Amino acid sequence: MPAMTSLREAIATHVHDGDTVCMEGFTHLIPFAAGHEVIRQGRRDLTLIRMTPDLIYDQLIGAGCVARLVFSWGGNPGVGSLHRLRDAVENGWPRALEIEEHSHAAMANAYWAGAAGLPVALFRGYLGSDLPAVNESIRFLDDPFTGERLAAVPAIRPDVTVIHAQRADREGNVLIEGIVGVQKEAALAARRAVVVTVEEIVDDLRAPSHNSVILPSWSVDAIAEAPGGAAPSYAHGYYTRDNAFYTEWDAISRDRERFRQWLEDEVLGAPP
Amino acid sequence: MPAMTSLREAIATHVHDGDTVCMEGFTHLIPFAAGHEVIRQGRRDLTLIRMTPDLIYDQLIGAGCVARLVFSWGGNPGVGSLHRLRDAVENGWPRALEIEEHSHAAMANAYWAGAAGLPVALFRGYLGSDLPAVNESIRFLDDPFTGERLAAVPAIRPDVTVIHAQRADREGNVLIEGIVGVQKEAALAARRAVVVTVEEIVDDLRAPSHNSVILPSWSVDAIAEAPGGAAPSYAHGYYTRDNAFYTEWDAISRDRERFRQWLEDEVLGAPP
Amino acid sequence: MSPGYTSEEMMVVTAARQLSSDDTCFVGIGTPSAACNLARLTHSPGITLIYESGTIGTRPDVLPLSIGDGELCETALTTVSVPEMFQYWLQAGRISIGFLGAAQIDRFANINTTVIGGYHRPEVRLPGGGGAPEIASFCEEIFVIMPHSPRAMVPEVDFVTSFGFGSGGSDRADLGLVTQGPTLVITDLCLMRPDPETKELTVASLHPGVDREQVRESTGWGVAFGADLGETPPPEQGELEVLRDLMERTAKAHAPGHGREGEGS
Amino acid sequence: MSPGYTSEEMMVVTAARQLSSDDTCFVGIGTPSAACNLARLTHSPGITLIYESGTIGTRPDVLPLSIGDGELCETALTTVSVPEMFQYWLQAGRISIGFLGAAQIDRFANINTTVIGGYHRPEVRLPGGGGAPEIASFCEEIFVIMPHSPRAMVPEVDFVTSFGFGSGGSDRADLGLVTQGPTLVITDLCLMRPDPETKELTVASLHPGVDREQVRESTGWGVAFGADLGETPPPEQGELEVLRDLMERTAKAHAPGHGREGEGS
Repeated sequence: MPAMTSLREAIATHVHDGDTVCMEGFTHLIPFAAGHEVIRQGRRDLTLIRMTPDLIYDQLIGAGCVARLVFSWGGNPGVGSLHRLRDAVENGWPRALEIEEHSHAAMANAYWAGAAGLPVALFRGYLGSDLPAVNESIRFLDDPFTGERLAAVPAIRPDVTVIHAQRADREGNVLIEGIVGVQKEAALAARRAVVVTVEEIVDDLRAPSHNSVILPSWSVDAIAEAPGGAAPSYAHGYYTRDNAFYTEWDAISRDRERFRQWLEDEVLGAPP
Repeated sequence: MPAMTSLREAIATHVHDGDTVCMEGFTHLIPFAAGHEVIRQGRRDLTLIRMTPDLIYDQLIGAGCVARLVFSWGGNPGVGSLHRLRDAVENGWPRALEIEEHSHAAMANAYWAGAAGLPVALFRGYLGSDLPAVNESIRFLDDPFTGERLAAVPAIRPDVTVIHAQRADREGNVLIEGIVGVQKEAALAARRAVVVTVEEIVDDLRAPSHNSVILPSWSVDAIAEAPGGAAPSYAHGYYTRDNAFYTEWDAISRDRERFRQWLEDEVLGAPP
Repeated sequence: MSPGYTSEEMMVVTAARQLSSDDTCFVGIGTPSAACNLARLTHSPGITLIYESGTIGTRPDVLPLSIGDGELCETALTTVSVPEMFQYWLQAGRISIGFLGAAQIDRFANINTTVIGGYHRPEVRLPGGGGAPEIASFCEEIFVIMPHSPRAMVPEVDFVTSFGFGSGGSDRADLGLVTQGPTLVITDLCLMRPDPETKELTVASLHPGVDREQVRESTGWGVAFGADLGETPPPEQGELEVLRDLMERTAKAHAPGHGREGEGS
Repeated sequence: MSPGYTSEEMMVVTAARQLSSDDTCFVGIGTPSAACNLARLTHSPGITLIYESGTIGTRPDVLPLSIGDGELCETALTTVSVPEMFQYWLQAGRISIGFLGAAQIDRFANINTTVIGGYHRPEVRLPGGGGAPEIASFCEEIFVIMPHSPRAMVPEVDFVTSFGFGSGGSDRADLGLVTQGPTLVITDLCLMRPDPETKELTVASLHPGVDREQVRESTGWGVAFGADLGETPPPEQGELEVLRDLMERTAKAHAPGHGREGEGS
């Protein structure tokens, strides 16, 4: 049974300086509230893993929390660049950022392998791409039956996974619905802890189907109620994506000073 | 869009002598009606693949349709042996039966690889077991990152997969609910054709969730309405398992003559 | 004098007592299923029961006859696909206790459920491994439940379906396995545990009314008895009542002609 | 004289016309999404649209702004996990058409969306590959949509994110790829197709009002023109109306302050 706790307590207990952390959510259910709490608690030297870094990782990078980023698509969806990510990669501001770059297929398979307790993910991929030349965690091996050359990447096994979900029941079982992304895999791949923020904690999980995507309570370490915790991304059934903020972020993040001010006003100075 | 057709037509069109066929269903939704139609049409020299052969494969083997069986657990669940399978293995009656034997984990992974278009499934398994010594399609290879020794089996890629599902809509989309087994994987692994029998064809699929297990119409080749088509196994939401018949089968199948009579009365002489 | 319970009840109650609310059990049909549900209905209401058909956290009102009864799905927290069950849940090491039966087990707890005799011309063709080879490798501990007989408890199994301790000693760790393997064998005569060093199955306690000679005669190797050999505590009345209620409900539900309706869809 | 449509509309309509009801398309945000939905709303109502967020058979009423808008899920036949999308649907070769954009494309249709300049000290750090490397390998055909400019259409890309035809000829087949690769490049000036032998991108048709010189000036290599060079048919009024309605609905739905409610749960 997970600890039913505050967001502040959940992050303080489970996310430490130097950790490897996955905060996942494929456009949907991105754990913004939890990411902001990591910034407020001043975590440093994190390795962050995420297929699509999105605004939340741009903010963590700009706030100086991140030493290393593992990702496969680093843009502001439908808008353009992640300027804090670019500033870190191109200019080392506010600190140098090491990157490990994959394709989506590689990361999806690596999460899958992590969830499945396999050390490695084997897939068809990276054929003819230059990515294997700049990422030494991409290798190839031959299928022992057909001889086909297959790509191999190590399983993703973060110290901590942080996700946002629609709801949890009072036993700590968690329901994820709609675009479920890689959240279940990211949670099951965690070595040390799984932190889940939810829109609400309820008596009845109201799972729509026998086959709903559910994390059993014993696979989760901490649950914190955080209504609106995925905004400006969205929580299906609760609220929609704040597309205007995604657009606005382009201007905020382009300028270091404006970003710093935003961070001060909206994150550091805001209550969890 | 699949052909919406009769069971007779679906089997005649897609299941040929010498084919490799998967009829899947993990206790639930076993395609008995379709299996009986294969017997009636007198198919021969089939390679049948199925994790748990169950009564349906016992009947196909006893009827002389099968040259080769790939399986991982060949019993009558909760009752005992599959006597027709044993008679074929132990005495070559009504014909010799070649077997390829795996563990559930191996077959589940091999179906998964087949569905994923991978030639091989890599998993942790078969450690210390004698099965690799008697099954040359089990090999081992070393993870290029950690050096861990992993088991490898070829993907399952049948010519034809036959499954039973709760319902299809008039476009040919198929819904599977409850204990979903490996049916989706078996269907997606088929090289040539996917045949689905359903309890009913409906205007509205009534999928309970955005994340329901659904085979899109364009991944299916033929759909035949076959109410009760999973009996004596069950169809969740429609009818329950006929446990008494599973018990009764033990006596029917122990005796070659009694089995032949049963086959005559209940399958060969029965309309599709 | 009859002890007031059957040897099957003795096995079930003994197995149930080994479990706690913290356990996640990979449950097989029959005695393991009875034991796990008895534990759930008595001292371990929080126990998580997982059946290889994909049902997680299931709380059946009656025992299933097959590993994939509708009852298991209807009362489960969620039901996943069979590949997911073997990949995300078993292989990843999330199960604390796996129950296995055996046609044969040997002195080093290797299990045979494949063939009696040679593989290619068997005397008896058994159902085969099913989930067992990987259950034996990836559950933290394995409990084996089986009746005690010299034909079943053999010096060396005809075929290793599921690896226990190999030839004993460090064989298991040498294979790269990090789980404990078969830590407990529950028979109708006694409890056996592997010797901490040699890994040979050793009698840990005798069931009430059973003596050493009976166990010796029923074991196919020169079986050793633990230094602190005790008597297995007999079932208590409360346990027997809950178990018998469960079995009665189960028999009634599965009686021919008694259709338990699937839920409406 | 204005042609009565924009160059963006020309690209979208031209792309839509390449599609049919039998296609299963892996759809990207922006022009590809507009083209695929225009095809669905006009001549190809049966087309299957798949977005990498996991939505299969989606029929959005308005275009999504992100690859994972709730609208995509609400109108989909079903939504699967992202690993399943890449494993069962893309890698297994079930998608007929994949759309890709490009910051750079070269004469052999190799695509760069990673960096301009060197990888380790880039002049411009682009978003990266995302799904593109495997989309390029496993969809039966790839359509590339991008504006035409000499900075974008280069002799050789700075970084091969997604493989097209390598150095041309049989390079693609030699890698073991059985799919056709980029069969069509749609720009604001023309359509380009790979030469059947050399695989060099060759102009197949010029958009209305565009001449060869314009294309030559906008292409970073000495671009060749097909022998049967024609004019790309302009958008028809009916197509433009459906497209403009779609874009208007989309703009309205995504206007700030206009909350589209998620469905009740």
